[in-house]
Amino acid sequence: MKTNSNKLTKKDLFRANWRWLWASQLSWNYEKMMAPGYFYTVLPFLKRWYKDEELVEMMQMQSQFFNVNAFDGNFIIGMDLAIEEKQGSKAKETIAGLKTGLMGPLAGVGDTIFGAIIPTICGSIGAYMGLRGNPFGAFLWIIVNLIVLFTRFGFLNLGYSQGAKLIDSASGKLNAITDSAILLGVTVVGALIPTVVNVKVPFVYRAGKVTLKMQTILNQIMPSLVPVLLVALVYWLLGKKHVTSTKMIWFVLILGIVLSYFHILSA
Amino acid sequence: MKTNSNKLTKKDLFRANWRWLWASQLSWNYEKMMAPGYFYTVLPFLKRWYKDEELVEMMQMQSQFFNVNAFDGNFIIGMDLAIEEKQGSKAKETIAGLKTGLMGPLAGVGDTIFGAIIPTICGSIGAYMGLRGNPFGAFLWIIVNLIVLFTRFGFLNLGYSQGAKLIDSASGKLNAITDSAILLGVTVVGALIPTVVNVKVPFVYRAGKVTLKMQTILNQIMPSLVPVLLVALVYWLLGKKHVTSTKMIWFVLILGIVLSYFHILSA
Amino acid sequence: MKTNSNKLTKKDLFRANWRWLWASQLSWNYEKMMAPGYFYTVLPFLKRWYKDEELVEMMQMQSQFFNVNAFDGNFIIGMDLAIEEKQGSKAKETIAGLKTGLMGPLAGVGDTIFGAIIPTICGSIGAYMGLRGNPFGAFLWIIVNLIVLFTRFGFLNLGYSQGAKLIDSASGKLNAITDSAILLGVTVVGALIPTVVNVKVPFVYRAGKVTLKMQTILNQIMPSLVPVLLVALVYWLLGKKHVTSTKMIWFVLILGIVLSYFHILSA
Amino acid sequence: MTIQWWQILLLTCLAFWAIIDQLTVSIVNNPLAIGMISGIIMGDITTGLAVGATLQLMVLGVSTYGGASMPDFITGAIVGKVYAVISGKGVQFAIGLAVPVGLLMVQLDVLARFANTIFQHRIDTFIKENKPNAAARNALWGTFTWGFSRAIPVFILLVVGNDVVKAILRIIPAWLTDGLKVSGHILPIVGIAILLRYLPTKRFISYLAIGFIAAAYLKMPMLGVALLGAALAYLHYTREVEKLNTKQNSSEKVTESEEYTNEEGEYEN
Amino acid sequence: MTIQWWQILLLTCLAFWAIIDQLTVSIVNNPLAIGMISGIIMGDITTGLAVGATLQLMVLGVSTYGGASMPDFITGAIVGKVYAVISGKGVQFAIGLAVPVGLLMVQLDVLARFANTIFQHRIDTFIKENKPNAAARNALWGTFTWGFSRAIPVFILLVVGNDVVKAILRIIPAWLTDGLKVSGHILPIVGIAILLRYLPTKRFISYLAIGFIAAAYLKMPMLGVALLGAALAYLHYTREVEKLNTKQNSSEKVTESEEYTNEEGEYEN
Amino acid sequence: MTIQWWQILLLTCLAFWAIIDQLTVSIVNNPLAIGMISGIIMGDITTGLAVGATLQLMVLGVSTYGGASMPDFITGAIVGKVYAVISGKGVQFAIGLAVPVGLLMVQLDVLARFANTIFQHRIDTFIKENKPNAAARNALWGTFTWGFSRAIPVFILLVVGNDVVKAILRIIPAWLTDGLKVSGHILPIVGIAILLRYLPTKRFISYLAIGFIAAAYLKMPMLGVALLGAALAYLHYTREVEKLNTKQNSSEKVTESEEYTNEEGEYEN
Ligand SMILES: OC[C@H]1O[C@H](O)[C@@H](O)[C@@H](O)[C@@H]1O
Ligand SMILES: OC[C@H]1O[C@H](O)[C@@H](O)[C@@H](O)[C@@H]1O
Ligand SMILES: OC[C@H]1O[C@H](O)[C@@H](O)[C@@H](O)[C@@H]1O
Repeated sequence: MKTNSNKLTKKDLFRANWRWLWASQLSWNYEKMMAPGYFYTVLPFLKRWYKDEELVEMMQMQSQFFNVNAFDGNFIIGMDLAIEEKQGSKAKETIAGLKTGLMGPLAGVGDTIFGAIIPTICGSIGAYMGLRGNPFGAFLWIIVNLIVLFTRFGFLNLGYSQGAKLIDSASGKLNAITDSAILLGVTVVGALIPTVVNVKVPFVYRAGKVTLKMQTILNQIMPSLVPVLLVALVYWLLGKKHVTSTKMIWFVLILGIVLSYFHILSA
Repeated sequence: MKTNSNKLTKKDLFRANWRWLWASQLSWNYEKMMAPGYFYTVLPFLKRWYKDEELVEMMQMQSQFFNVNAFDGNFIIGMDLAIEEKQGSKAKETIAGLKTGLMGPLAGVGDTIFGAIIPTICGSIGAYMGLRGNPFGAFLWIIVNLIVLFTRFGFLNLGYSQGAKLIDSASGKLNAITDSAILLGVTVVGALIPTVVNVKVPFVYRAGKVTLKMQTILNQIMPSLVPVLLVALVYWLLGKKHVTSTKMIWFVLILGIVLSYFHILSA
Repeated sequence: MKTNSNKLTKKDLFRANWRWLWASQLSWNYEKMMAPGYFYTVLPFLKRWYKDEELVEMMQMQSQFFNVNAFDGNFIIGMDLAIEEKQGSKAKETIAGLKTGLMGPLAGVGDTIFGAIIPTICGSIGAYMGLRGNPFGAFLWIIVNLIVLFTRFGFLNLGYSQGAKLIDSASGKLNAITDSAILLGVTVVGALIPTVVNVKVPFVYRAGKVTLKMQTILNQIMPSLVPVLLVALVYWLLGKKHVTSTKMIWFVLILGIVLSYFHILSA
Repeated sequence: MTIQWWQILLLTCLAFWAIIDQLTVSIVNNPLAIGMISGIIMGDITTGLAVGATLQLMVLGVSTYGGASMPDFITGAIVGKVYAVISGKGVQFAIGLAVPVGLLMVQLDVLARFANTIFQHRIDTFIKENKPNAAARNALWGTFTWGFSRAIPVFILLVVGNDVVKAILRIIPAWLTDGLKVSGHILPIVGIAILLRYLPTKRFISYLAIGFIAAAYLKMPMLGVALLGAALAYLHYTREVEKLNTKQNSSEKVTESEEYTNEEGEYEN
Repeated sequence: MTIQWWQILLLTCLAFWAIIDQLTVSIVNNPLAIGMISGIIMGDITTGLAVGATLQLMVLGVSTYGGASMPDFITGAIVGKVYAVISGKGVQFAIGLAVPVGLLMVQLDVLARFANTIFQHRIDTFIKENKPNAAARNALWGTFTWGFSRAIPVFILLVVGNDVVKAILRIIPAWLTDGLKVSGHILPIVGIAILLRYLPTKRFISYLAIGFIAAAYLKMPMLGVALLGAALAYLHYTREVEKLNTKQNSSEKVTESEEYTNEEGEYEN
Repeated sequence: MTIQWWQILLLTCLAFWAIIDQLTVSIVNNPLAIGMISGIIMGDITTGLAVGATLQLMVLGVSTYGGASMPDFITGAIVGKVYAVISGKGVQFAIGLAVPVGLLMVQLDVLARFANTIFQHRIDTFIKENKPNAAARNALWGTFTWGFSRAIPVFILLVVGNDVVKAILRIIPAWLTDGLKVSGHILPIVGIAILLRYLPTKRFISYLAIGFIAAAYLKMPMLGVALLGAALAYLHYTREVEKLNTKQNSSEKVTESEEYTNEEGEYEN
C-alpha cells in the first residue's frame, strides 16, 4: 500500500517532466503507441510506491494503449501522480479510465496548437525570410521552440494540482470517481475506433454504366462498419486460449497486407 | 401458462420459417403492414401454449403494427419463440418491445443487402448478357436467388439461439428485460414517425417577387412537424369513446385525399 | 406563505395580460433583456402573496435574465401564476427553471409565426397594393394585427390552465418537479450561450500565399469557444468580492469596444 | 401474328405469379427473368430477353422500401414482350408500351395495399372473438388482391388491346390518384398510433422524444437510432438489476452491506 | 412646399409612437402603415403609400430576433415621405433618404438598448431595498429612451434638415459604432452569467454541457434542444418520484415490497 | 566540389538527431532549421536556407496526427542541400532530389513504427516477470530504430550516391508498401482491443456505443465527445454519491429521512 512518508516534491515533478520529454515518443509503436513513454515516465514512482504483485499490476495498467499530443499530454501524468500519491493502487481503475478519457481531447487541442498554428506562423515567416537568404526567421523559430519547451513543463504541474483537488474533494467516494473515470474513458474509446482506424473498402463494382461503390453501401449500413468489425474480431480473438498480443500483432500485420493485396482494404 | 412438455423442435422452427416465407407480405396493408404475416407465422405456437383469454391477449399483441425486410426479419420471430417458450405470456410486453425495437434496423440492413446490393449486381450482369441474347445471366440470378432463399432460413434459427441465450442470462430479471425492450421499442417508434410518414406541405405563397415555402417555414419550427401532429391527432382520437381503428383508417384515408385535393399535403 | 383566500380571478389574468402587453419590451436591455417586463407583469401578484424577506426573494427571482417572443411568451406567465398560486414561494426554483426552459422554444416558435410568416404575407400583399396607390392592403394588415392582438391574450390563459394541471398532478412531488424544471432550464441555457452570443474572431494571419483564419482554427478546437470562455470569465468574476453586476456590465461594454478596436472580436 | 388462348392463359397466370413470387420466395422477382419466361411462352426467347434486359437496366437498385409503390416493370415486361411479338415492331415498341403499363401498376399496387386493410380489420375482429383459424385465413387472402391486381389488367390488355390502358388512365382523375398516394403515405400513422396506445408509451415518452430527435433533427439512420436505443436500454437494464439487488441485500444482509459502505474503495469488476 | 409646425409636431409624435407600437400592441408596426399615416399628415396619401410600400418590400421577413438591431425603415418612412413632399422630387428621392436614416437608427437602437441597462440596475437595487413600486416605475421608463431614440432625430431632421444626418454619421467614428455592436452582442453574457449563478447550476452542470453540445456541435435549433431537455427532465422526474415511493414503501410496508420482488414478472403499466 | 568524410559524419549525425529532436525536445524540428544547419556544415548557408525554406513552404501546416507517416522533408533537406552543393546545380535541383527522398522516408517511418512493436512486446514480457529496469530500457531503445531509419539512408546516399534511392524504390513492390500502409492503419486495433479487455468494458458498453455514435454518425470531434463523456460521467458520479448517502442515511437516521420526505418542498442547493 501507499507510504505517506514519500510526498512528491517539486524535484519529483520535474523528474517526471524530464522523463516524459525524452521518452514519450521514442518507442512509439503501432500497437500501443505512446504506452512505453508513459510507462517509462511513471516507473520511478511505481517502484517507490508498490512492491511485488502490486507493482506488476500497476506496471501493467500503466503500459496500456496510450496516445496523446506530446506537448500537453503530461497534464495527464500530473493528475495520475496526484491521485496515486493519495490513493495508491486502489486508484488503479480510476487512472486507467482517466488516461483513456483525457488522451483524446488533449491530443486534439495539442495537435491544433503545437502541430498546426505555431508551425504555420513560424514556418511561413521563416520561409519567406529564408528565401531571401535571411536566417533571422529560422532563429526566431528556434527561440519560439525554446519558449514552448519551457511552457510544456507547466502542464504536468497543472495536472498535478488539478488531480490533487479532485481527489481531495472526493475523499470517501473513490468508487464513484473510478466508475465515472472509466465511463469517460470508455466513451472516448468508442469515438476512438472510427477516428483512429482509418481504412476504406476500395472495391468498386462496374458493369456497363452501373457502378456500385462498396464503401458507399457499407456506409448505408453503418458508418465505420469495417473498423468496428475489425475491433470486434480482434477483441474476440484475444479472449481465446493461446492467443497472445504478439500473435495478434502479427495476425493484423499480415491481414492488412493480404487485404490490401486483394484490394479489399485501402488506407 | 406455458407447458414445458412441448419444447420446440427443429421441425417447429422450420415450420415457422416456412409460414413466414409465404405469409409475411401477402396481406401487407397500409395500416399495420406486415402484422398479418407475423401473426400467421406464430399462430400455431400461440395455440399450443395459450388458451382462452390468454390466447386472445397474445394474439392481439402479435397482430400489432410490424414492418421489416422479409428476408432477415424472421430473426425476430426466432427470438420471440425462444423467449415465449421459456416465459410464456409473462413475456408479452418484452416481445412487444423487442419486435418494435428490432424491426427498424433489420429493415435497413435487409433492404440494403437484399434490395439494393444483390439486385444491382445480378441485374447488371444479367441485363448486359440479356441484351446480347444470352440467357445465362438470367439463370445465374435465379440460382443466386435460390441460394438466398436457402440462407433466409438461417436467420430464424440464429434469432432463436440468441433469444434463448438472452432469456437464460436474465432469469429472475424479466421485469428489467421487459422494461428495456419496451424502451428500445419506443425509441425506434420515435424515429419511425419522421421516417415512415413521408408527406410534405406543397403550399407556396407567392406575391410579386416574394415566395414563401410553407414547408421551409414549418421546418424552421420543427422538422417533421406534420407527421408528429398527425400521429398526435390519431393517437388522441383513438382514446375517444366509439372510435375504432376501422373508423380511423377511413378517416385518415379520406383526410389524405381531401388534404391532397386542397394542396395542403403532397406525397 | 401563500394565502388561499385570494384565488386568481379572470380579471387577475386579464390584468397580467394587459401589463405584459405594455411592459414586456419597454425596458428591454442588453443585460437581462425582458426581465423588467416580466417583473412588472407579475409584481401585483407578488405583492399580494408575499411580504418582507419573502417578497424580496421572489422579486429577485422574477427579475432574472429573460427573453422570449412578446406575442406568445405570456404563456409562461400563465404557468407561473398557476404554480405560485398553489405553491407560493416554495416553487421559487421551479419557476426559475421553467422560465428559463420555456423561453427558448417559445421565442423560436413565436418569432417564426409572428415575426416571419404573418409580416411576409401581409407585407407583400399590402406593398403590392400600396405601390398602386391602394390603401386596402395597409388596412387589411391593421385588421390582421388587431386579430393577432386579441389572440395574444389567449396564451396566458392557456399557460395558466396547463400550469394548474401540472401542479395538481404533482402534489407532494414538488421537489421532483423543481429539479426537473431546473434541469430543463439549465439545458436551454447551455444552448443559449452559442446561440445568443454571436461574435467572431476576424483575425486572419497572412504571409505570402499562406492564410490562417483564426476563427477556423478556434472552431477546430471547439465551436463557440469564445462565447464559452467569455461566459466562464464573467461567471468567475461575478464570484469575486466587490464585483457587482453594474461593474460587470461596464466591464463587458468596454471589453467589447476594446476587443473590436484591436480586431480581436467582430459582430 | 396472333396470340393463342392458351398463351393468354399462361401469361395471365405468369402475371399473377410474378407479384406473389416477389412477396414470397423471390426467385423470378425481376423484369429480366419474367421477360425471358414471356419470351418462352411466346416462342421468341431472344426478344423476351432483350425487353426484360432493357427494363431491368431502368430499375437497377430501385426497390420498395417501407411499403412505397414503385413502377412495376415486371408486369410491364409481360405486356411489352407480347405486343412486340404480335405487332412485330421490335424491342423499342415493347418498351414504349411497357413503361406506361408499369406506371399504371403503381395505382393498382396502392389499391391492393389499401384493399388488404379490410383483411386486417377482419383479423382484428376474429382475434377479439377468439377465432384464430378464421383470422389466419384472412392473413392469406391478400394473395388474391395482390395477384389479381396484376392478372386482371394483363388479361384485359391481352384480350381487349392496348387502347383500354390509355382510356383508363384518362378516366381516373388526377386528384384521386394523388390523393390516394398521400393517403398511402399517412395511413401507417394509424398503425403507429395503435402501437403507441398498446405499448406503455407514457412511461417511456422521453425515449420516444429521443428517438424522434435523433431521426428528425440529427438525421440518424434507423440502425444508428436502434444502436442508441440499445445503449440506453442496457443502461436502464443495469440500473433495474442493481435496484433488485439492493432490495434483496437490504432485507437479507443489512449488516454486511453496511460494512461494504464503510470499506469503500476496493474496486470490483 | 414648406412644412407646418403642427405637422412637425404630429410627425415627431408619430415617430415616438411607431417604436412603442412595435414594442407593445403592434398595430401599425410596419413601414407601409407608417408611410400611409405620414402621407395623411402631409396631405398626400398616395406618395405615402408608395414610399411605405417600397420600403416594406425591402424588409419583408426581416425581423428582430434575440434583440438584434435591424435597419429601422419605419422611422425612415416618416422622414423619407416628408422630404419627398417638401422637395417634390418623388418616391425614389424619398427612398434614397429613408435608407441612410434607417441605417442611422441602428446605432440609436443600440444606444436605447444600452441606456435601458441603467433602469435594469435601478430595478435590481430597488428590489434589494424592498421598494417594489419604485422598481416597477423603472420597468416602464424605457418608454422614453425608446421613444426619444426615434422622436429626437426625426424632429432634428425636420427642423434642421437633411445635412445634419450626414454630418453626424461623419462624426461618429467607425471604431465606436463597430465596438458598440460587438458590446451589444456580448452583453447578454452578463445576464446569462448572473442567471447561472442564480440557478443551482453546479448540480446540473452536465445538462448545461448537453445543451451546449446539442446547439454548438450538432447545430440543433432551440426547440429541438428544449425537446431534448424536456425528455431528460421527465426521465429525471420519474426517477425522483420512484425514489420517493421506494422510501415510503421501505418504511411503511417492508414485507409487501419484498413479496413483489419475489413475485417478479407480472408487468404493470 | 566533393564532400569530406567529416562532413558525411556530421550530416549523418544530423539526420539521426533531426528525427529524435522532433520526437523529444522539438527545437530544430523543421526543414528550414535543418536546411540551414546543413548549409553551415557544407559551408554555404544561403543555399541551405533557400532549400530549407522552399521545402518548408511545401509542408506548412502538415503535421503527424495519430501516428500517421508524413513525407519527411527534414531528412530530404539534408540530402537535397548536399547534392545542390556537390553538383553545383542549385536550389531547384536540390528540391527535385529532396522530394523523392522525403517520400522514401515515409516507408522507413512506417518501418520504424513497426519495429518498435518488438520493444513493446519485450516491455510487456518484462513487466509480467517483474523486471522493471529491463522494461524501462526497452522504452528507450526506439531511439535507435528511429535514428537509424534516417541516418542509414542519408549515409548511403552520401557515400554511394543518388541512384541507389531510385533502385531501392524500384525493388520494393507496390503491394508491399501499400499493404504496410494498411497494416499501419489497422494495427492500433490491437492496442484498442487490449485496452477494451483491460477496462471493465462490459459494464460500460452503453457508453462505448454512445461515444461511437457521436463520432461515427454525428461526426463530433474528439473534444466534443470527451465533453459529452464528462457530462455523462458527472451524472453518474452524482448518482453514485447520492446512493452512498442514502445507504448511510437509511442506517443512521431512519426517522429523520422520513420527516424530510413528508416535509417535501423546501429546496436546498
Ligand atoms: O423497408 C422494409 C420493408 O417495407 C415494406 O414491407 C416493403 O416495402 C418491403 O419491401 C421492405 O423490405
Ligand atoms: O428572439 C426573441 C425576442 O428577442 C428579443 O426580445 C427581440 O428581438 C424580440 O423581437 C424577439 O422576439
Ligand atoms: O494525434 C496525437 C499524436 O499522435 C501520435 O502520437 C503522433 O502522430 C503525434 O505527433 C500526435 O501528436
